[in-house]
Amino acid sequence: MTAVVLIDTLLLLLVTVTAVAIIEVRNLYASAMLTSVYSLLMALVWVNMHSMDVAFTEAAVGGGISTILLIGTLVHTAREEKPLKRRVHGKALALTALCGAALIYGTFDMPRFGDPKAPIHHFRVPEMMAQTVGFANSTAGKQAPPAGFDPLEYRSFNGAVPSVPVDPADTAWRETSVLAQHGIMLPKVNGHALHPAEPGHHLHPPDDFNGHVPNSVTSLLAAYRGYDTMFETTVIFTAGVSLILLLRRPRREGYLQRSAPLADQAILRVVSKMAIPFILLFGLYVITHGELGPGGGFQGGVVVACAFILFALIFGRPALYRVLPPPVCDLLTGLGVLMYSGTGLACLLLGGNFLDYAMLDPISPGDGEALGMTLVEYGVGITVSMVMLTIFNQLAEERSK
Amino acid sequence: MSWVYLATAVVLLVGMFMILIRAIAGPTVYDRILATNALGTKTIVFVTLLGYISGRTEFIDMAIIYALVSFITTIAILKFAEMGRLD
Amino acid sequence: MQAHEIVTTILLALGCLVSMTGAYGLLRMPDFYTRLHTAGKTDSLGQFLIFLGLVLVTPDLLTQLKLIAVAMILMIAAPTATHAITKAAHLHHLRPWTKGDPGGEP
Amino acid sequence: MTDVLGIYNYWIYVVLMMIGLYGVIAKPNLIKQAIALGLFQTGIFLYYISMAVIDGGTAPIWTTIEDGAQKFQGPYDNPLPHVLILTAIVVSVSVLAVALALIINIKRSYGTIEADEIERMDHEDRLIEYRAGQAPDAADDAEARHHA
Repeated sequence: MTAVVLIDTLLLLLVTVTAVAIIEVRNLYASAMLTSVYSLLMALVWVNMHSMDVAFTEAAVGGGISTILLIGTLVHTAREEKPLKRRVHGKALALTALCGAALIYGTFDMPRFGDPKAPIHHFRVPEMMAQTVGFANSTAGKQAPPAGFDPLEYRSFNGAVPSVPVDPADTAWRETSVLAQHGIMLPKVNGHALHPAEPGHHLHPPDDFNGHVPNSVTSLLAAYRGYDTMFETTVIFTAGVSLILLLRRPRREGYLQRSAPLADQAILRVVSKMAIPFILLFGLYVITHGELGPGGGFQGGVVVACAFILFALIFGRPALYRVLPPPVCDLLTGLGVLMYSGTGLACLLLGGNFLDYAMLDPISPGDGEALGMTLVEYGVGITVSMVMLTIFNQLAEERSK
Repeated sequence: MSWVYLATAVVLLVGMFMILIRAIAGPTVYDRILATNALGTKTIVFVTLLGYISGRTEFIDMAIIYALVSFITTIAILKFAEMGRLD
Repeated sequence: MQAHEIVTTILLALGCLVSMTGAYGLLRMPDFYTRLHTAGKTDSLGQFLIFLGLVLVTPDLLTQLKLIAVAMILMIAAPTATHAITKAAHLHHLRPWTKGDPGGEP
Repeated sequence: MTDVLGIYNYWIYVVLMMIGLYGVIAKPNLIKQAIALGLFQTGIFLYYISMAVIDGGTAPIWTTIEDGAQKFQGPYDNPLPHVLILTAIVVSVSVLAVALALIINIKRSYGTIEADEIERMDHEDRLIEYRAGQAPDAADDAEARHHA
């Protein structure tokens, strides 16, 4: 039993207990609090399974934003559930038990937890893991790996590929490389020093990322699933728009509302004043650092929104409106989506495909890739942060009758 | 060395379980808030330990996020308890 | 095991002990204020000990700085939150448990 | 034992999903239902992320030490499910936000957020309309429901 499995087993027990408590607690306020606990625990589960970006998002979104939103709703509704006549709903219990039994029966056919032979690890993903910036975009053979090309070799790369020469100036290896033998064109090397020990590095030119984006989650998010991510951003944008449509009042009313700031509590005020710039800076770091480490636009955007929400909590919403007026907020929401699609359009105009980032820098495709991904991440970050802030503002504005 | 981290993590998990019971049972709202806050701290330490168990120190970025976010959540929960509103 | 690893082990064990004391106190103490008393203090000390222990075994400076940053954030944020909770409870006239009150005996 | 631990994660995913489903069906409170939907989603997230794990794997982030060599040689966990779930989480909070906005609107117009009370009020409204001889469509509907 490995450490991962041991911790996983214990954590999931905690998670299940929390989930039951969330449903069964009658006080909705307690339920909202337990939701935040649940999200933190769930984030721990993700961390334990090495899914850092998901854990990042879950912690920021589940532990932060969604709890605040739930509480913001409780302000306008009741704190307590209506008492039920029967504590246990028999029919629902029977249905869920039946459904669950069927699903559990299905799990017996699943590959075991952590099984390296599971199909999911062998279809498509190895090629994507071996994906090399610049190279991927300038070859035609990327979609279908040629016969004899062993993606697993790149996946578990041990730094000892025989075809890589010791001398960086010697480029004769490119003629004998695996891909060249299969008729796939190799990109040009621009005189940079080679790093032979990089996985798959003997296949692509050196650049900012040493040939690949270190965080493969971000690279998949922005490149392989680029269209998808763009439309997910649009979904979030749509959520912001619908919140405005559902809840926004005439603007003057929002400005003139009285609020209940906590600013008279000296300790809270001082600590928040210290914390807010740090949170903003950290949010920007997370967005910018997305290609290199865990993080990215979604996570960083939520963190930035958290900073503004803290400001609104302590100093009142009118103060937030003085810092960031709602019209500016609305404009920025759209700007983020525009930035994303604009990057794609720029690639199109430069002669590549839509969202073909390598086109942004024709000399060193890897740098273009870095630029494109950063722009896209910023677009996502701006939209997410502003939409989260809009949602918070609208839920809070609702107070005025 | 890794068994030390693992043992620490398991002990912390037991502690988290105790706090969770308080968070679920807690007779007053404030007990629950307190337990949530304490769980947040334990979670942060736990994330860092997980980073050391698997040898990836990038996990610490996440601990920073947890620290900041759980602080904000606590403030929001408290403000609702105290004022009955969020803005 | 080298000397600094032994120190780390001791610090982690101490941190665990303190954290567990806090958790147990949170579970067993009779009322809110006493629970606050155990949980608030032990949380800060426990996390600080554990982070200190981890700093000693970390080879690279940036990670050490990040660890210290997390510890510092927690050292500031956790007491602030505890203070605010207490203040809110006090303002809402939550009465402390006194000897002889029913239901409080552990 | 290893067999049980091998599919333990999938069992928990089923349990979480079913807890969510139970909440959606059994609890009339709309906020509780929104939270329960969130639980249901988390169950699915757990399913995806569990599939991404490889024994002895590490986070799918390539780390290099200074001389350009790779620090982690072992297999990397599958990043594709992570990517799928990463966006799904953010979308789920958007869904939650829209649901909560709708709940607030419901509270504004009905004065309650309990699904059964809302249904009863709807029913009574339609009966009143039916008796007043207005809105024939709604009346038919109400009558049908009344007899059912």
